Amino acid sequence: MDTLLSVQGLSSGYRHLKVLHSVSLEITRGSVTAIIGPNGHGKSTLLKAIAGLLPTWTGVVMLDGTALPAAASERARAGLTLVPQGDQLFMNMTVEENLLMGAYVRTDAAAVKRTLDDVFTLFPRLHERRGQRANSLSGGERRMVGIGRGMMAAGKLVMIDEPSLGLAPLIIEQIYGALNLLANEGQSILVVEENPSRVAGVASAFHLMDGGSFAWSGSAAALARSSDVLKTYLGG
Amino acid sequence: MDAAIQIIITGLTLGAMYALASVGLALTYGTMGMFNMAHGMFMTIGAYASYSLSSAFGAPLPLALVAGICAGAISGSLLHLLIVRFMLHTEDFQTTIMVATAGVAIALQDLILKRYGAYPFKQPAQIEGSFRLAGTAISYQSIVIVAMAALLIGALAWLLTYTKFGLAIRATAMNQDAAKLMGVRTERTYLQVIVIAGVLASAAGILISSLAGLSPAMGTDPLIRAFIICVVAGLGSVTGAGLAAIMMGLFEAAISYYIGARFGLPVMLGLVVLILIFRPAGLFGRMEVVRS
Amino acid sequence: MSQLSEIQRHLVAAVLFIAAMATLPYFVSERYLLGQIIVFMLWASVATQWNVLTGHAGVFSLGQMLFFSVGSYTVGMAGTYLGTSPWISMPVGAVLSAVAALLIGIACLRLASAYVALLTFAIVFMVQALIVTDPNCFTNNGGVCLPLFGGGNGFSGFADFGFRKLLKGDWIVGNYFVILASLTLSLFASIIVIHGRLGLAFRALNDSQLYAASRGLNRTRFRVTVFVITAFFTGLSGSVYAAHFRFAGPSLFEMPTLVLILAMVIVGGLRSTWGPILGAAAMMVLVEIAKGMGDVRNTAVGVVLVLFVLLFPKGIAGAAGRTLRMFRAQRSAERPEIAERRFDATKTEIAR
Amino acid sequence: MDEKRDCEMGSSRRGFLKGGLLGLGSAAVLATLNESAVAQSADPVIVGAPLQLTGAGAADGIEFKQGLELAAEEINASGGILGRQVKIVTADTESGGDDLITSAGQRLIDRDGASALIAGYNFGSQTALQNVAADASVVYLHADTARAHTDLVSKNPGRYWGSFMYCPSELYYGFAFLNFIKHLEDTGQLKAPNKKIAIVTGPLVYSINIANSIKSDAAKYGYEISLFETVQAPTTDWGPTLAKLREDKPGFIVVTHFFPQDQAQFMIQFLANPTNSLVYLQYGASLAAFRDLAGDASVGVLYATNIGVLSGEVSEEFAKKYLGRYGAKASPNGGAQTYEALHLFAQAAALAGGVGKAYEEEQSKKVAARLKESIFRGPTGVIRFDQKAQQAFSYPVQTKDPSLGMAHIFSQIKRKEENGYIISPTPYETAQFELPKWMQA
Repeated sequence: MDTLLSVQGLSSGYRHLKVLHSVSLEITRGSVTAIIGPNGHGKSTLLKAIAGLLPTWTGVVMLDGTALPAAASERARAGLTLVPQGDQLFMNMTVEENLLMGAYVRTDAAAVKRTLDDVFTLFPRLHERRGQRANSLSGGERRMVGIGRGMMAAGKLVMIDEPSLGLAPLIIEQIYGALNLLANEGQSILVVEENPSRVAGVASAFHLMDGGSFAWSGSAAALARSSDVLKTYLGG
Repeated sequence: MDAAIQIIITGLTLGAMYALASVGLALTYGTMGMFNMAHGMFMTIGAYASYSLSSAFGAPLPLALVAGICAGAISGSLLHLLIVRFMLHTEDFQTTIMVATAGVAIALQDLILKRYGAYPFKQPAQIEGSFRLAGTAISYQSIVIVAMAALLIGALAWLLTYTKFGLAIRATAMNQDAAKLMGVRTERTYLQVIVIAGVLASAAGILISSLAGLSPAMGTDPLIRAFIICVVAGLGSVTGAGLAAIMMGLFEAAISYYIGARFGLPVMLGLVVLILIFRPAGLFGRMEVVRS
Repeated sequence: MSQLSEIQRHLVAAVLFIAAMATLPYFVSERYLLGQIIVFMLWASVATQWNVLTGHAGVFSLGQMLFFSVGSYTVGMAGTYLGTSPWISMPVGAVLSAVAALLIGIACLRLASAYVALLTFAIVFMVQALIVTDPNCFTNNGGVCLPLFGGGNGFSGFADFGFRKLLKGDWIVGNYFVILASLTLSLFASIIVIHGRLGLAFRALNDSQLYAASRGLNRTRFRVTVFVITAFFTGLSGSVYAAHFRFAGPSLFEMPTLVLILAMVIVGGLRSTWGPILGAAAMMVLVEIAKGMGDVRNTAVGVVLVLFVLLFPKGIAGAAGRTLRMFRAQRSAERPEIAERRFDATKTEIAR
Repeated sequence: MDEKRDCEMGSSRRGFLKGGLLGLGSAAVLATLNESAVAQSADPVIVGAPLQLTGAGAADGIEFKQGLELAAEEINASGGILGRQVKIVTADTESGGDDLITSAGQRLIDRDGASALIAGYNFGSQTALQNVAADASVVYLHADTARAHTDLVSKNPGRYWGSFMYCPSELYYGFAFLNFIKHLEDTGQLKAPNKKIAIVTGPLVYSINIANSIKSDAAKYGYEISLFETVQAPTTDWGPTLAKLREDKPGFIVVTHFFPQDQAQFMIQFLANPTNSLVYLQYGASLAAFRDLAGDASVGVLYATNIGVLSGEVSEEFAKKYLGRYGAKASPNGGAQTYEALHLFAQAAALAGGVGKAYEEEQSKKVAARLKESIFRGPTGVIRFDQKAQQAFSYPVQTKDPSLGMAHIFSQIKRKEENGYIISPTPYETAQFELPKWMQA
């Protein structure tokens, strides 16, 4: 097993409020890992802490066996890509500018161009709207830009925060279709979803987060066996 | 007809100076939410640096200009490295930074007064003479002012639109966190922004002093105007600030001629107030960026 | 219960502070020093109101000196044109300031904070430009041309409080107590606003607009209310200023005055009840010390201001509060943290 | 006219005869007085100087400070005031309003122990320091050039006995200017194309009062005001105003907006396409800075001042000394004012038997009485006070005798490297009026 990301004993939070309590997590290269669980229990906080947007109170985050520096920009440069919740696009930039920002740290222009073509192939809609400003896009289109921008970094690990949040079922299908394609190409992905059913078909490893730590972890097969446990947490 | 040409010339000259003075301010506000009260001092420092070099060492004009602009860049980076950097992410940054930069401005203005005195020196960086256009005399200095402003603002616009460097600045302005996630070293971007503001302001200072002469307090009036232009434009809108400055220059010149010179500024300010009341985000601003 | 006692604590402190101030003239007889204490009290009052507005209501106004001037000009103009005693024109001045604030507030307080700052700034600048360039004599008294709003010289020499007649050489002591009274009103009003129901509403609004909206709190209406209240007391200070100096002129609108008072608010500590008073005192002392330094006066003031803001971003009150909290925390670590945690929890919940 | 009556009253023979103290270069007088004096005290005499050392008025404020320093050195060299050395203490009024000016003046008295206040000009209402001086019972000398002083002091002489304005008020600029251009035309030195006067004024009361005084009397001298424009400060681009002037084509252009930088730009831009008009600039053109900034465009400009360094021995010697000490960029016109005021004060105090103390009016009143009687010749002319208004008489508007009033001089710039040449009044003129090169004969 080739470990790509290793998180050990990570605690973090907002100002005086501790949200994460010593979380540990390992991600295998080329796999899709899902973090599931009810809202408000620290899933997004975990991604932000790993990405460096929130300070690490205790613990270590390692990528490819080396500890990451604290600053978010340096972690991004090291190959850690976060597609944040609510897209966080550059609203006054065009779709294409947003995508190019995703490739900000890359220097090989030809390779960037190839990734851009890949994104446009994956989301043809974005190609149509490449010159439009992000603030004029629909919710689904924004999500596509967000994911596309994440792809542009060609990072080692893409972390996607709630890709289905607030979207119509048809769009959700498209988004997950795209994630499947990415996963099939060998992209390592860490995805956060409230509802495990959406990610069940994509991910190979699952962690259930509750109260700022993992209450349950297991493989896709284990998940299928443990529907009772999940029900208590997710009320489903 | 003569009057109309004269108004346009005056309007463009004033507008060009205002634009240079305000674009940097708009950029700093737009990227870091900072009202830089020392922005006027960048102008003063640029003007005095260029004056000192060419009068004391007899440096040729272009060199003196470059020196003035460098002085602006240095002041900008020092302001960031010594002060702004430490305050940037603190609570109430918007108000505390005003006081801190005002403190810088008070001290710098005093130092310049001590070093140079209050005598209004002539700025050597200027070109004398004029030509006639349809009976109206146009000074070469006005042409230089408009050309230099167009050049610098054009360069900035190109930088912001077409380079990776500019893309990073705009990204930081729009969404600091997202910019970091793209690998943008935002702290460095802030430094770059203040340096750019320093460069533009010192260029503005050199041009303004070519008309008004040098004095330690020369930056005060342009600073106030620059603040107001930034409001009309919509805070943080860089192209808006440039356009608004030209419009305000033309407006002021026209009001001065048709209503009376003393009403040029107040009527324009009245318009600003009305514009804001009916278009709260300014002429070119975007609601979602600034609404609290 | 605890809310009430907090108000009471501050009110008691205010009474003690005012009482201490009232005894000063018995120890200080030097006119310059009394004059400087008077200036301190005037600016302390303006800074206190500014802090209520900016620190608590979240309205970043740069137009406070306009309201101050409305008060001053009312006294100046009534005294000059009608021979009115300031005892009559002072309350009028305060009311007119409040009216001006109502008009400006309705027009611009729905805007974002940065815009409010610059808009009020633009209004002040416009008024000043119109006043100083007015060449039309409203009266021409023996060759002294006086424009309607006083032009660049402003108004001077009009009727004062009347203590010069009453107390002769000690007239300044009479003035001292009138100005102390106006500071008292301003201080008490600020305590009542900050720690009373209005303050509660603002805390609710600041913590969560959503929550406040659900409770039917109208943000703009509250902001206008505080804008008007603070303008009233700022205008009162302005009218007292005019009666004390027998002067009302356009220098009041100028940038250095604005920066000085803003510095008082920030140095004292934004959002703290007593911060502006501490800040005003600190700035007065700083400027006074700097005056003794002669040539480097302004450089010193500027540098100290920068250092202060850098080292104590929360002002004197913030630094003192932190020391106090550390002290308390050592004795009983539990309480404040729980409160803080609860506060943060609501905030993050809403943020999601 | 009220003003006229005041002038005549002031110059009444009785008032003139009452005064009799002649100062012929005060150092000599003072030295003589000092010779016979036994030092009254080892403590120096503190003279407080509330000056605008920073802000918009700093350029002049610094000159005022230098003038005081130079005078104090000279006085001390000749034995001080009855054996006591003179020490100047300044306080910055920051080019601000009455609150700052009052506080500066009060500080000098209470903190520094000043026995008198001497200033050039300050902004504000120009009545603040008179009140400080009155409350503290000290003598206060200033050159505000302000009608406000005239009014204040003559209405309440009992309170303001110690306040003296050692120059005439700004209102005389109006009559003097009209008088002067009429004289030019009457004597055939100038043939203006018409009788139109265009006035451009600025945002300070000084500028506005002068503009208004020309406006209100123009008709009496046979002129009409064709344009009256108030500009903002600073005004760097004069396009719209010049467009109006070019349409108006007046015979005379008067700019009372007095900032030298703005005036320099006015001339440069005016000369790009001049009209056939005589150009008169208030105050700013008298400063070296104006000629520096305007260069060749300064040549031909007329200006006036009612307190400026004259020609002749006293004045030239002072100017040489001043420039030698403070550099070629210094302005003797500014420094001369406080310089002579301090000399005047020292002499009056010595004659009165010493300076007074603050809050003890007896001795200061004696000094004031001596001041009131003085006829003092300094670099800017003769200071003789109007007994009622305690302001210096203006020659030739108020008195026809040049030894009894401060000369209201008209100068014309002939070479950009040199101060303007005085062309009026007699006996101070050093050159004849020349038609500016942009005007048609």
